[in-house]
Amino acid sequence: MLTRKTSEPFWWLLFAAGGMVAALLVPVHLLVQGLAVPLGWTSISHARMLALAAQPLVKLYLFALIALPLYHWAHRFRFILEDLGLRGLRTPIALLSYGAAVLGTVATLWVLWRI
Amino acid sequence: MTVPRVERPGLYYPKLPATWWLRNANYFRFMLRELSSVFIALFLVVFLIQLHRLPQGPGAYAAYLETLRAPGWIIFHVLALAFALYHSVTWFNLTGVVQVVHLGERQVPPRLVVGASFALWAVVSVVLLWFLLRG
Amino acid sequence: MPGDDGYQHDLLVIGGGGAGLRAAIAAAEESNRLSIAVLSKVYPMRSHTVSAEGGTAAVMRENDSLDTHAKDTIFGSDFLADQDVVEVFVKEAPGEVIRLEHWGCPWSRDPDGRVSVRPFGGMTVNRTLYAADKTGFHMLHALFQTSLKYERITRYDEWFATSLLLEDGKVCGVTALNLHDGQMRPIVAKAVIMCTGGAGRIFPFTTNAAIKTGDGMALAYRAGVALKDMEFVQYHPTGLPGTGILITEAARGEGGHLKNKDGYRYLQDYGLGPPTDTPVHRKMELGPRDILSRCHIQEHQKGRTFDGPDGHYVHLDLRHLGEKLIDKNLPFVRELARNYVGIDPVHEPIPVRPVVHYMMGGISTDITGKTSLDGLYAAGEAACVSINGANRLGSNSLTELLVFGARAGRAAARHALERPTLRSNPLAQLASDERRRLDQRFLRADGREKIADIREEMQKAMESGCGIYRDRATMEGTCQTLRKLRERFAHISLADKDAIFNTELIAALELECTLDVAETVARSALAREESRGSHTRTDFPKRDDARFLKHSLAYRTPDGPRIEYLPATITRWPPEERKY
Amino acid sequence: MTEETMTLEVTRYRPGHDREPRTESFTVPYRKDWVVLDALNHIKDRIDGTLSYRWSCRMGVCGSCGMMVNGVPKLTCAAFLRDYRPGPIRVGPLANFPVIRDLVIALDDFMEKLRRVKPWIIRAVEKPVADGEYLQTPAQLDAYKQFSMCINCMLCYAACPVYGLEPAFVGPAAIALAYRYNLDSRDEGYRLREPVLSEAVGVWECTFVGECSVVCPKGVDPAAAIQRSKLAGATDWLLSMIMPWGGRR
Repeated sequence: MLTRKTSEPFWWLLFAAGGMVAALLVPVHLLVQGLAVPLGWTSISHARMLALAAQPLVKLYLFALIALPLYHWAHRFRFILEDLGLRGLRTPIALLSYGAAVLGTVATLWVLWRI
Repeated sequence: MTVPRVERPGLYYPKLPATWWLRNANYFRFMLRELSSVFIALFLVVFLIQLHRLPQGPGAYAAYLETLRAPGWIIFHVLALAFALYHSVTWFNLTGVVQVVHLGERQVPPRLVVGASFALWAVVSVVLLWFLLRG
Repeated sequence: MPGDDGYQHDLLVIGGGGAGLRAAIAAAEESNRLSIAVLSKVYPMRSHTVSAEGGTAAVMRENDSLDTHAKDTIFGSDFLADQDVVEVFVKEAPGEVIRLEHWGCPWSRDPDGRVSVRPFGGMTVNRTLYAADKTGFHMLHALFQTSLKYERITRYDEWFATSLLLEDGKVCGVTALNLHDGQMRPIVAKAVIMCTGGAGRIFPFTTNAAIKTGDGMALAYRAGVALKDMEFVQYHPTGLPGTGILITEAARGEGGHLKNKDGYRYLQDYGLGPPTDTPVHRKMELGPRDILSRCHIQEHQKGRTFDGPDGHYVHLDLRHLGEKLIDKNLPFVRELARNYVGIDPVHEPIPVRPVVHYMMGGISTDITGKTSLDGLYAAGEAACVSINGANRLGSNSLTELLVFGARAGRAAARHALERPTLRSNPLAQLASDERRRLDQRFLRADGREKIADIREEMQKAMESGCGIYRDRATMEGTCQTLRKLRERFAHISLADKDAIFNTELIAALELECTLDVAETVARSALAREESRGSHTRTDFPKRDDARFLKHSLAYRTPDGPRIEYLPATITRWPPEERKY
Repeated sequence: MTEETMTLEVTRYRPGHDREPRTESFTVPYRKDWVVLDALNHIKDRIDGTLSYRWSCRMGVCGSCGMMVNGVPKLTCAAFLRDYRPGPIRVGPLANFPVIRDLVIALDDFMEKLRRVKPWIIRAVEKPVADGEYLQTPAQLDAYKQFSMCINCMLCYAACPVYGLEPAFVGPAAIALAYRYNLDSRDEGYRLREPVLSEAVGVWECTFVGECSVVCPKGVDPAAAIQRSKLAGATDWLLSMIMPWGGRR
């Protein structure tokens, strides 16, 4: 396992990458998939979605889009809890947060694999 | 990991309460900024489930889309979009401070770096929007 | 921090400003066998060196020479500087500023990477190195941070030295009060260096920080050491009205103009002309400080200054320099003017008036920083090694604290190495005696006098008697007032009886020091019946080399200072009329 | 004629007598050119000589007089009464520090941390003084100048919730000064400072609240120094992982 000294830069790099991906890409996806499609302003057919998602390059894109911001979340969530005074539980909080992100990564890989 | 502080007698050691972030507007905005990551992550989980429904056929996929039409989900997505935008704005403002860009010997002023980040965001968003909506 | 075996060192520096830190580092480099301590009533980076702005003088360029720097300094001093000391000073100056560069001081640079130099008042060439207009701040922090790498330098931060300990006529340490616990302790040392700065706070209107109360001068004076040339008090011509905050001479070095209320560059009426657009060395605004301050008063007497709620003032106009130059070389001037008088010098002229700035006099030392008391050394503004004479040139004081801080550090280190180890046991008794003296004096007394009242009256008396222009009658009045205040001080009452961080007790101790120092200033000034440099008497308007080409020495007696004299050393520059 | 006045609510703490700080109100004359420090001096000289606080240069450069003014860390020599009218003004000791007495805080913790980050020029070989200065272009000077402006006033620590929660955190000013030397073209000490900055309570502890840079009276921007140190540390780590020679630079 990574020691604390070397693991911090590792998680921080993932956090930074995730933050950048989230800042650049997430708003548009949210607008289209979260609001435009459900409210009927536009529609994307199942066939087109499936065709798109089956392409390897798009899969790579989707992987980055979903997995990296999970580390961004994990990092910030960990420090929110610490900043709220849960310093005594630092190690379990870190394990839980980053663990969830790793799980999410595995899940993303599995979902994309099956498409 | 936390090293307990040795307290000297006579001194008064103030304790920072867990509600410190309600003490000033900047702290509160910081907390909102950090909280944005939760909404972004939740949206991505929703998206992941949507992708999971994709190979299960048009029926399952449509059913899932139908769930997202519920007012609760709409409210969630409005909120999430607001947080996502807040994240983007704060992120680009801050990266301008963190990332030192040099042109030759001179440092590019952070304001220019920030401006360039926002321009990049706009271009990427437009391209993405065109790609998603063209069919 | 000190161990259980007490507070024993080879070398003790009192004061953690530029001179004190330079001395401590010099001693640490002189020998790695020495235990060195720096004791200061404030954390070192709070010392007043931090407020110096304009720069530090040293011969750095091909168009300059040691002789010119020496001559400018001696001429500026109105021939009261000791010329052998000045020669050593200018010779060692370049090495010292380079050493500071090696220690990280962020000197402003020329495009080719060399340290930049700017013009300064009374200098014939550009020889003032600078770090924008925060030179003192950067020098102090570079020295302080560099001092941190020497593990053998122990610090006593926020300790106040209350007396020198003597044994068989030799200095063997101090008694000092630790502000944090209120305890008085003896700190034993084979050599003590006083680097406690000046005493501008004997005046009401000064650029000096609150801490500049002449503590080290008073301690040495009480131990029998003479205070030399105390009558010479420098007024800086450009302070902000009201607060007395310094607007650096560099503002004029960069090309700023002094204008009266008619917008006229009045200095041309006082033999400093002709006015030119670009600054000319030693002319107009680049004249020496004593002359410029007198011009201001005369201009006021002609009714050509502005009148404000904080007294008369003139304008320092920087507008023609442009925003770019001001932001590059004078950013602190802009910051101070904006914050404290609400004026942006890019668009408006800054109101300025003369303000007490520097004590040329101080603890009398020889060329190595040694005093007449065995084991006691001094450097910086607290000392008078006699390079400044009757008027210091701007930017020589930062250099002085480097050159003579280092010299005192080395000399004291050698002295400490030669001296046998001292025993601290009998000294503990002395410390408890000192504690008892303070308690009786301040904490148990049921007096009626307030610190602030005595301080204000002292300051008023000093301003009226020992200002820019002086005469016998008012100075005699000042001397009498100071005597009376001394009696009143005996009846002082403190509200604060606590031990921990008792700043009122410190204020009382400081006040006692300022009273001692103020008296030496007034009595030395009264005795000097001539006008020389910063000491200008309306009843003796001419310089009198026949009677007064000599240093005054003020010795303590129960009835006030006794004044003696010591001839000034003249080597290669015979006195001549001082004209710019 | 009645004089205009203002009320100061000052935090008092008397060690050995008070178990925790309390507030005391003082009425002082209002002058438009007075700063909070002038009002405190008025209290000390004329109303209550027992009030304890630090001050010295009263021109914003010695760093002594930092206090909480209405809950915000400020240099009291630069906080004008006129900006807080009609009052009252709350004046307290800097937050997050142990209080020695009244408005005086203990800063030995910072002094120790400052020494630990080695804020001095480190070189493999020192140039003899006789060989003159190290050359440094104005651009090389500009690279670190901003971070050399720190006056150690401690306002950044008082603004930092991370320091409030974790006193072992090296903190804004000390990291900014370490960064200042790392950026100096004359310095070769990066490798020696790196372990302090990358330790458990070094740069990684910072969550970039950013308030340190907001309250800094000298425009140092310690938050930027910390984030850039993280970036440098992470880049180093990455190189050490993927490069056969371990990414030494």
